[in-house]
Amino acid sequence: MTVRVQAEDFDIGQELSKLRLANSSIGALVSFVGQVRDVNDGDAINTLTLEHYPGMTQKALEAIEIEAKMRWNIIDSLIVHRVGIMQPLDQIVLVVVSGAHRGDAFRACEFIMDYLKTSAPFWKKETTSHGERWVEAKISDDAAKARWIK
Amino acid sequence: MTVRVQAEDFDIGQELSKLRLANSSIGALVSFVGQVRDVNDGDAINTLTLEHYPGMTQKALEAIEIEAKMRWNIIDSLIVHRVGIMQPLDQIVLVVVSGAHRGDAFRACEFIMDYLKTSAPFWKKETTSHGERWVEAKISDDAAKARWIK
Amino acid sequence: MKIKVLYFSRIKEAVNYSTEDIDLPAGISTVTALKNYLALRGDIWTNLFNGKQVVRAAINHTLVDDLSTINAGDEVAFFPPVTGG
Amino acid sequence: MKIKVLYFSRIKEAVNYSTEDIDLPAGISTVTALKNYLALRGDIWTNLFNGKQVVRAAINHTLVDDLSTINAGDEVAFFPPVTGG
Repeated sequence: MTVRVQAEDFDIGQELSKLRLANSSIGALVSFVGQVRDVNDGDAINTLTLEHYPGMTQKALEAIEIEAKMRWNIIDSLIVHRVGIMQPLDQIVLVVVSGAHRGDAFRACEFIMDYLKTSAPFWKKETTSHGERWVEAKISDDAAKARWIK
Repeated sequence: MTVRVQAEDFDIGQELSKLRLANSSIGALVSFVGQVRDVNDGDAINTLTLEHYPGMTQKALEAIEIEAKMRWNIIDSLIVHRVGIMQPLDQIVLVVVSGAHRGDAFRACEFIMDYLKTSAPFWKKETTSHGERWVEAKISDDAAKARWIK
Repeated sequence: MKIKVLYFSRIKEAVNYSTEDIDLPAGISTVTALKNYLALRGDIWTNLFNGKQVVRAAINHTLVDDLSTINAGDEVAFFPPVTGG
Repeated sequence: MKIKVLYFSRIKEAVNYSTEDIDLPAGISTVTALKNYLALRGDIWTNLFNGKQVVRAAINHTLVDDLSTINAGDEVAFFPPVTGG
């Protein structure tokens, strides 16, 4: 299980290969990539800035990975989350989960994303032609997380 | 929507980038990679041969993509499935789904895999130290597909 | 009526060829009827098509169930449950 | 007791700084009590911490709810609902 928070972009193919080739009992890899969209709430996006809480981020993401590993039969997981200034079509986040079989890998990958969206200390600020604004948290993200609560 | 059935390996990073950069309203990409495991049913696997029904495969996979696109709000999808002889750690299949938001992309990607496993005309034959054997279809795959039946 | 029949995977290996042209007698017009007709060939054919093994069918490249109708010129394929992915 | 308080995102911008050391009076020992204490500063502080806005809290890098206890030396962070991913 690995967590990286970084300003630099990441190479999905390279990250996936590393996980994939690390264990020959892996039969399934599910991955999620989030990217900056060109329009949000009806406005064209110029830049997106990701702020985070450096002391807490790593710990929060690791806790999510541990929870996923306890809930499902998976082999490994990776979270890479970027911070700093980005533009439309830039990659923001990568989550990869490997396992023997696909069901648990799908479940764990979506779980990690739903928790990351609601529990990891990141905040997005957009610049549009109207100026800067902080992105509001979405009710739909809380609902997505609530599905997993036992 | 794209389907490719091929003997050659594929480059996940390249395939994902192509989909990702094609449309700046994409916010989420979910992908699945299946690879050959080193052990199946307790025996070490030397090779895995994928046979298919050439006249039907492309059509069956395209029908699955169309169904996914009708059921969920997704932007694009890609299925690459290899045929021929493979070895442990080789990639067998890639499914990528892009969309504005993650929920529908997760759902559509898993749907495509579940239908591919039960409706696309591929058959696996393994060689182990005991010789050759055809891989049996799994009840769990039928159950996975049944979840989606409306 | 004349049809083309294809076999795949372990069924192809069992019958030892992959395709044949068959001129069906009148009255053989569904997948079940064709399976029963093939089972009459005896031996391995009986084993495969007497209904004790799961044999899936496609007509003209579409998965069908056993009640489906076969028409002249159709390509009918028989194979075990699929195991791709 | 002495604690460290951190602010992030729009809360940091509103109060115009990101961190401060506070020596809490006796009796202020939960997140809610600390929020109420900060709200007494008036103006923007009242706006932020009077309970009308959702302000999340973490103690020592763990998300907590408002009933959680604060101890001497803790790092308490306040921020709006998170929006990463």
